[in-house]
Amino acid sequence: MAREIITLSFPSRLELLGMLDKMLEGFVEQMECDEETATAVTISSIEAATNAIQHGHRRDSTKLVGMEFVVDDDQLEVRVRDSGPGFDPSSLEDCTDPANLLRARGRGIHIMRSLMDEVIFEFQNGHGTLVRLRKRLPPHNGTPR
Amino acid sequence: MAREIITLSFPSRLELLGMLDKMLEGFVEQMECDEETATAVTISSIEAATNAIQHGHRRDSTKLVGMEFVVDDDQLEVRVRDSGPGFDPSSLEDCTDPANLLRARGRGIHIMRSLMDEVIFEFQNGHGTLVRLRKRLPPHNGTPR
Amino acid sequence: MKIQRQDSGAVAILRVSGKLMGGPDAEAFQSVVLEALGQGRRHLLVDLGDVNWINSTGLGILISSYTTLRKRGGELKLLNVSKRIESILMVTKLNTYFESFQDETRALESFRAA
Amino acid sequence: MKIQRQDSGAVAILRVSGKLMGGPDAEAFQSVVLEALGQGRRHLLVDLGDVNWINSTGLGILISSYTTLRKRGGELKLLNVSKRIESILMVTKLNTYFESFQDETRALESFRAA
Ligand SMILES: Nc1ncnc2c1ncn2[C@@H]1O[C@H](COP(=O)(O)OP(=O)(O)O)[C@@H](O)[C@H]1O
Ligand SMILES: Nc1ncnc2c1ncn2[C@@H]1O[C@H](COP(=O)(O)OP(=O)(O)O)[C@@H](O)[C@H]1O
Repeated sequence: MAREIITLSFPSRLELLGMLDKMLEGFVEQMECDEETATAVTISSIEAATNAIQHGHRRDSTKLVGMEFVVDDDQLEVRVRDSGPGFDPSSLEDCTDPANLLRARGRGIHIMRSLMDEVIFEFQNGHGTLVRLRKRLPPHNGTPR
Repeated sequence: MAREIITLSFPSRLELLGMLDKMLEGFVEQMECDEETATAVTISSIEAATNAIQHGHRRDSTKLVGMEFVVDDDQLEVRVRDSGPGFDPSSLEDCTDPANLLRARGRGIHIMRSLMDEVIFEFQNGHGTLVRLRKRLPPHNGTPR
Repeated sequence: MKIQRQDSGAVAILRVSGKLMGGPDAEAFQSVVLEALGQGRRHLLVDLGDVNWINSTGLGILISSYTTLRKRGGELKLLNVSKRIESILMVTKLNTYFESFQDETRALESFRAA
Repeated sequence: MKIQRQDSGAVAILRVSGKLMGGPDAEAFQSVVLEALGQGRRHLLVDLGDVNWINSTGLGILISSYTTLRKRGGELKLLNVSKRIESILMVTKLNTYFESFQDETRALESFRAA
């Protein structure tokens, strides 16, 4: 099947994450992927969107979070875009280090990296963050995903 | 609250209507609108999207259906856009006429008109159809919808 | 869409689940109906309790089956109709054709009484 | 998010439903925990069976409560953890802190045994 792209954009309000969750549920359902992939994609997409809303846009609902779901035969990529200040991914602390284990925050990116095959951050000098979450898909039976 | 717009676009495949349905479920849930409004918006949006896929794009999955959910304080408008040939809404037969009641098709637009407050079709001479589905919202208690 | 058939006298009970939305579902549904007819089930009770999703095109599937059955003196009735499907039946006035039940025993009795 | 509290000896059972995602939920959760502590419930059993939705920020709420309780010699355990929440607990290694049960009676007994 040729590449398919679904796009979504919504105001930066945490309350809209419930809608995103439902949409993802329908999305992975119709992709007919295995449960592990479904869980990984859903959880990671929500973590990335949470960060775009909270850190990228500081919950300013006039700013839009942009998402793209790019489905190819052999992989799925979720892109999450915000127009915030960006950050330095290399400076993150390890949340599974015993010293950090009981901190209330700092787990989102670790969760994405644990569940997805690849997590790429792209920054445009103060013009925003693009997170690309990739998951390889097992060979499929030929019907459209 | 200021106007909020959520946008969605997806390839013209009927299988993706399940995802749209889930997303709408999450959307009306977070709007906290009454059940009648929720049902009306969900059913009508799906009918309009079904038409965009089937009649507008003849299920050509390379063509994208575009949707916008525009939330104002006093009304909600769902816009559904395709790039198909358009049609003449004035030539539709009444599906509730006894003579037509047992036809297998021809009910989508009637359903939209029955459930929503206003249904507007806009055509751009062979460049597509835009359906605007409007529902007035009862006064709200002030928290964001 | 998935369909499971279960018979009770002259009535075939079709337990539908998933989405009912025309296209490929129409043929699958029609073939189950024809098979039931061929095996002497004149009536159809369609259980929509596990149908989370229907559109007007899916409604067309029920109407086609209704017409097929009526020609052979049979009836089509509905079981466990959700609020959403109820709304669609109301505004399309199809509730005048499709008798609908929330109780399976009563639904089956109604066929026998006819 | 909604919380219902029900006590069993020194254990406050919190039945959470809806979304657990930080922000306003954090304060609401914290105040129920402090109230239970103030009324002599040292332990917390958090029933997540009706939580359809959690993110890492929501997890932070549980961690803060865990820390609060530990300072007072109490425990926080989880009940009815879904596969999704289980996945998040695993990759963050928080399953080493949060003991988790699928059976309420057993969960309550585990507090008494301690
Ligand atoms: N989209 C983003 N824009 C700006 N900063 C971000 C973004 N995503 C993550 N960050 C930064 O990275 C840190 C770690 O993120 P994360 O691992 O998700 O944990 P948390 O969100 O709980 O802090 C955040 O605290 C924030 O400083
Ligand atoms: N987006 C569209 N593009 C082109 N034609 C359309 C579109 N929507 C509706 N139509 C036309 O209007 C007719 C009636 O539509 P509708 O009431 O939804 O019933 P149905 O889709 O079952 O035919 C369709 O058969 C089609 O000819």
